[in-house]
Amino acid sequence: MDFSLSPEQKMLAETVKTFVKQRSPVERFRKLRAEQRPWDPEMWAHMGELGWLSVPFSEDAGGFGGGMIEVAIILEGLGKALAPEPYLASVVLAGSAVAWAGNAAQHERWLAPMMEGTHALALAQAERASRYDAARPSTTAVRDGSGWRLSGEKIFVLGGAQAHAFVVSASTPDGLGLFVVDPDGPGVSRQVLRTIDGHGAARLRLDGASVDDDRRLGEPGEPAAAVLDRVLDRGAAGACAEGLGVAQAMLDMTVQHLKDRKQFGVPIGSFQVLQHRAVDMFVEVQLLRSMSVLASIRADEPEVELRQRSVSAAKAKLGTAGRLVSQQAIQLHGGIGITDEHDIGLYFKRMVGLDTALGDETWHVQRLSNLPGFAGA
Amino acid sequence: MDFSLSPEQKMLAETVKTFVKQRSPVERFRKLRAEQRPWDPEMWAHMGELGWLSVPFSEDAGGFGGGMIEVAIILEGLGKALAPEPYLASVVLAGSAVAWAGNAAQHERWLAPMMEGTHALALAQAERASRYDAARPSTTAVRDGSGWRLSGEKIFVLGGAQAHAFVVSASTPDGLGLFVVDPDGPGVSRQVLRTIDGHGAARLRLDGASVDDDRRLGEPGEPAAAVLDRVLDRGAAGACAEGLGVAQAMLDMTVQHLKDRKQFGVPIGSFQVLQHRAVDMFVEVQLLRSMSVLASIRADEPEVELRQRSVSAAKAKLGTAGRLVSQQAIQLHGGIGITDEHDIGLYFKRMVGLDTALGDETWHVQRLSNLPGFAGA
Amino acid sequence: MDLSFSAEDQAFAQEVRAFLAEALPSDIRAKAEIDAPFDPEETMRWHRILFDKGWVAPGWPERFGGPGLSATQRFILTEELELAGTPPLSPFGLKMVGPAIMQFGTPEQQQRFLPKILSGEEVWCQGYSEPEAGSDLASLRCRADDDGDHLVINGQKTWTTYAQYADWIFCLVRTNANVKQQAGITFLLIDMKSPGVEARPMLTIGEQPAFCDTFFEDVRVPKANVVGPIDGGWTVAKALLGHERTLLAMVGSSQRLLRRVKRIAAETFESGRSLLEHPGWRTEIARMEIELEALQMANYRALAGAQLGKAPGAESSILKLRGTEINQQLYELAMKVMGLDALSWYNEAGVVPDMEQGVAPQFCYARATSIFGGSNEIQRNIIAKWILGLPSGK
Amino acid sequence: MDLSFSAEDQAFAQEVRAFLAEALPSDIRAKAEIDAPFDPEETMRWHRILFDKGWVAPGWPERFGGPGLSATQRFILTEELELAGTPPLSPFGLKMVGPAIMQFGTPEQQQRFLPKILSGEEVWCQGYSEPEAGSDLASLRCRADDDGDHLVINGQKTWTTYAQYADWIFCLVRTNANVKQQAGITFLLIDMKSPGVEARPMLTIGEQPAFCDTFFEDVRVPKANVVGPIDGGWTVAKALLGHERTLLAMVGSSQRLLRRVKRIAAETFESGRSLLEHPGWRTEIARMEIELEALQMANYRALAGAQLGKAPGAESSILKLRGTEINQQLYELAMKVMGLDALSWYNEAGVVPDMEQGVAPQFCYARATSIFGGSNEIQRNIIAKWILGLPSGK
Repeated sequence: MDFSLSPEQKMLAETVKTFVKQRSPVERFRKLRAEQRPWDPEMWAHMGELGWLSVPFSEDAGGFGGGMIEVAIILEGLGKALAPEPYLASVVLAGSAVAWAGNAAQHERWLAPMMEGTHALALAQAERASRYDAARPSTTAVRDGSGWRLSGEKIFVLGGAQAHAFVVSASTPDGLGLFVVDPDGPGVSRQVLRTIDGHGAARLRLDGASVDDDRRLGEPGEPAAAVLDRVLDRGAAGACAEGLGVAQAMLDMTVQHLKDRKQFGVPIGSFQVLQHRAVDMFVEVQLLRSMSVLASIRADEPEVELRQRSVSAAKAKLGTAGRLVSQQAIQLHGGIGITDEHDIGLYFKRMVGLDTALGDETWHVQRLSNLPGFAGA
Repeated sequence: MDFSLSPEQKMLAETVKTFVKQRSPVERFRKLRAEQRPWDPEMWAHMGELGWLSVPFSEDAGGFGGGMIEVAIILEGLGKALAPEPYLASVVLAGSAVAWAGNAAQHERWLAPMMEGTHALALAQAERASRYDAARPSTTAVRDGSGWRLSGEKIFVLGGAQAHAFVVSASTPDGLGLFVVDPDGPGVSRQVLRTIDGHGAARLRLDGASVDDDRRLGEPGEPAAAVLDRVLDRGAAGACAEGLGVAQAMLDMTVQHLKDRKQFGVPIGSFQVLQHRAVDMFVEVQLLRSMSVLASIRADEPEVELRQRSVSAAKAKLGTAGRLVSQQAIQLHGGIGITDEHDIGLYFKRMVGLDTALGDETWHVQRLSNLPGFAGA
Repeated sequence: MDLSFSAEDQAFAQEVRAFLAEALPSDIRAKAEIDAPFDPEETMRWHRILFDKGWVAPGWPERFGGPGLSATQRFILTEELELAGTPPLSPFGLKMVGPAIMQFGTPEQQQRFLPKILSGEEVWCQGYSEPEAGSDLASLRCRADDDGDHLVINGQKTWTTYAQYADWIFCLVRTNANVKQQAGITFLLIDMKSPGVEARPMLTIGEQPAFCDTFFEDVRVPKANVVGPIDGGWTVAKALLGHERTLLAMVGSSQRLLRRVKRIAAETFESGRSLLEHPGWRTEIARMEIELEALQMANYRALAGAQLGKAPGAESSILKLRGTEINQQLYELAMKVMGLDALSWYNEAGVVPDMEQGVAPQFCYARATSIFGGSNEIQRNIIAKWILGLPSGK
Repeated sequence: MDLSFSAEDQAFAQEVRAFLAEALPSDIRAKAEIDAPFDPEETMRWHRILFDKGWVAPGWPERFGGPGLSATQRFILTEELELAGTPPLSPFGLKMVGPAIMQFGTPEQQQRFLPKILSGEEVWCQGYSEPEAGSDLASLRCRADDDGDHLVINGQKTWTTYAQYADWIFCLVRTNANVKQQAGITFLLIDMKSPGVEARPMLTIGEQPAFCDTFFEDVRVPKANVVGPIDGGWTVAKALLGHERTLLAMVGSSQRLLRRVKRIAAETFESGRSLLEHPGWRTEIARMEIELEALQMANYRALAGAQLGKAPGAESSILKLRGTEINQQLYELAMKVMGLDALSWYNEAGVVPDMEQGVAPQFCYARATSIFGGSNEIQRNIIAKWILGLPSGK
């Protein structure tokens, strides 16, 4: 049992820290948000140069063969600074889907430009009627000559505002299929969304959109449903890591505020009630950190039930810890905490986004409680 | 809208207060508990003399025609002092069942000696398989000549240790029936239970116990099920009132302890964290008081859904408020709080008993949420 | 004890509902039905309608233009307005400076200011908090220098809600720096059009422009605008705090919010079943309903006490505390029920169900309720000291 | 990062399990399976079996008779023993006074006391708290007067767990009343058979005779029994506190309790369906399982740090806090699941399912875990000050 980082991982953590400090402080996000820009493509390209966008993909697919530990290091750093580039959406979710379900030609076509940082991808799986359950999309793909016609609506595509291509889940006659859809193609309409946390997202409507056969990832009959399930677990683990960064930043800002802010002639951090509140935040951040580690280690675990159990436990913990930490962060900041001009509110709202996306606390608790081993354990 | 007590009610409250202080301080309960005696029959007789045991019964049935407001005044006072006489069990539960379902002869036979304080009754409805749901007992009553044979097991009969007669619910060919059973009769066995709160209870086993027809309350075909439902709502409302007394006493003792106990050279009540904890207890007691009033007013409400909604809301609140108040009472008392010799632990355990009996928080929340008006409201 | 209203009071409730059915403008009603936020024009339009009816200030004595309602009728009126979702009127004139002027003002001040508060001709805001004086209000520094007939004001106020729309501001200012903090404070009425006053709107975390930083630079204010004695403002301010407790319970607003949660749950599906039909969600909603019912009963008890002329007692001190907590929890539940739709933010119609567009920003701004109006920590300090009698100190 | 154990460590875990399968006496195993409380005879019998195996003091250095296990192996051993539900050994000798004597004692003290702690020949208890000195331990008053070669003890200790079965007690006593509180305290070993010592057992709210009031009247103790310098006992006591944090996380014990909750839920029926099949109960249990999993991960992280020789860090400070909270919540859940059966109290067999007889008393006594060993309020004070660096004061 070992929780220490390898020398390479330590170096990566150092690079991320420096990068965020020098190139992507919170002010950068604030400025983009004011301009209603979901990201900075140059920053994305820069992340590509640093190799970050290739981290979790196998060397066969042109990646670095890293794992979720490395991804978590990057996401925690991005979370701390609210960097809005769609690392979670494009690399972890859509990228993993292409990497795992796609063939070599598909890797070359969609994964390669993403890893270089010239393109971004997004995974379109959420639908209104199915809530967080991605297994049975009501979006359909029907055969049309040598290709497919896709119809349906995806309500909230993470990173969908800036994506150059969408990986879309749809029900086909041979089970769940994953298709790469061009947002500018015929029958496809993208509506960019404004979001609570200012991160990019979109709705995607498919009105009999025509899709060539080589845009279907993998071969018919392959279990794309299992791939999607794995992809979403990677995504949930990634959300935990990014959420950990967000929570840690809120804790640090709040403790600093308690030391700096004076009322009644003393720092407010000398009031016992506020001290204990800060301790409760600290406890939850520690537990969330432990669970984020667990999720990273288990996200690529081959034994499915063990993977699902660990990831759902961690994502559920993100919900409870995130809620306590972000609510108390606002409360302990007092009046300035509810102004748009103070950063703490931006973190509060980002936590809402991460808690909700990819299955909220309730959904993951239910998933865990329905695993076969739950009653037997 | 008026929450003030009538002059008669104020006088009753005053009498109860004086009685409890002079005749039934907590030490009396402690002594009975040490002797493993569930009650003091003389005290019961004295309550009969004071007329308390006749309060909620109609004048036709020989009672005073009072209502649940008066009952709540008495129960709150008994709760404050942990008086173990089975007022809730014998008067509110079993007494109401006999009063409402029984005929004049049955009133004379069982209600009259109970009101005089020479006898106590108990309602045997809880069974292991049905948890808190009393509607479909697995105890059966089958015809046997002009009488009945009862078979089944009641797992936790409140006040069953000291009862002279049991009102037993059983499924009959014509619906739910209520029978008055002699605990010493053939085929009947009573096992006195020790309980967490030291109040009297028993299991009752019926092995084809023979019961004459005049021991069936009311006439076949009458809706005894509806009577039982009303009786149990009265009981739940009564538990709220007694629980309010318990909670109020714990709050008062705890606030006093915070003022008296010194550590680090100051009263511990000067520590802000403990102050706020006491405030949280205070808030919950205030809310419980409000809900106990609601339950008393609505317990005899003819509109069934309104009655059930109010009583269930109040009983559920007893669960949440009781838990917070009693746990914090122990915590704020510190080490002495977990000794058997300090009274606070007796209150803690009584609250567990009242919270669990007659449907716990979960059960009442579910009942409320399943009322037809819930989704429509 | 009795939970019902008298026949007379029931008739009054009927009258209020009939009035609402008729007098509430249809555009405002449409917004009320979907819980959309109201803009100041709509709020003031509704203010004038209530003024015309005589109901704009239910709590005011008749000699100052109040309607002469009983405590129960005032309660009924407030509850019916809240349940109908009518625009909440600005409390700064009607509930705060108005009563202060009645209690502490000169006859001239009463004549000058009260009628225009009632009619809505003059809109007020509040200048209490400063960047360095929040929970510790008495440490305020906004300075008022004596200059003969005038005071000259320099300093800054913050969280001045809707100052950008206000005609007047009532302020606590420091007139004496050489005495103990509370003793050197004066309660002052300032015309927002005075030279040197500037209100800079700020956004909340819900991105509503709900309050301002307000700056004063050599602002000259006639001494005739001082309410109570110079250096005696703390007494005036403290008296005001007592007026608001039941206001802050937000029972009616939370009841509408609970209905809204149920409506959203009925329209949100999972595995082919609405969330409102799902036992897990039902019990979660039911638990909130029970807490809200308990709050409402506590509110009733406070009202019944007021009816009998009692000073607000123990039961009313908890109203702000629990009222704000429950309101926040209900918004949280609304967000959970909405799921991914909750992440949508001021999007054009059709992105999420139209009626629920406002949930996310309102959820965010609801975090303010436990901070403003005396933070919930301050409320607990007050209860610990004044009701439980615990020793102050550590 | 890696969550798995090395092959060597896995083999060790296998060895522990094999030992347990063979060496745990069947009567103790039967009690362990139903989570019945153990009596002192059973605990000491198991102590001696572990002593014979060499595993009774996994943390002791080899030169004092410890087994020379790695940090991971110590952890595995502890976890396996907890999971098997073996009797928890008294910590007062093995985890508290033993390490204190190793660190601060003279070679003579080490030779005199340590072997008999290991073998179980001498049983210890702890005399720290007094009726007036609980959270404020330094204010203790039990007096030790100098009388040449001896100290003469007068005073009272309380919460002396299992003092009625102990041969020795280690005490903090006041040797100097004229200096600052912490400076006048001495750490002293007292033979319980000394004239003038009396231990009076008290019952807990679970009605277990778990601790005593212990009285000292003119008890003569040789100065050779002072550990560390006279007046230097506070340093010894503080060093002891560090030893226990992971102990207090109670992970293994809570895991068994969770299994027990599930077992009860599987055997408890409502409307013909076991509670464990009921989605509402499943999610409630699952939420506890997730919190426990998070605690266990935090515990692993603390262990992994210890393996690398790091001082206990931030992750370990939370263990006592969350460990006790979770344990209490699990007992609460067990009670809820049991329903009316939970109200039964030390009844003869058959009244409630035999295996669950102990739940109610244990639920009651579990309230002690957040009070003893440094109350959770004190733990939060410590984290606020020493980890978050918040200013002390108000």
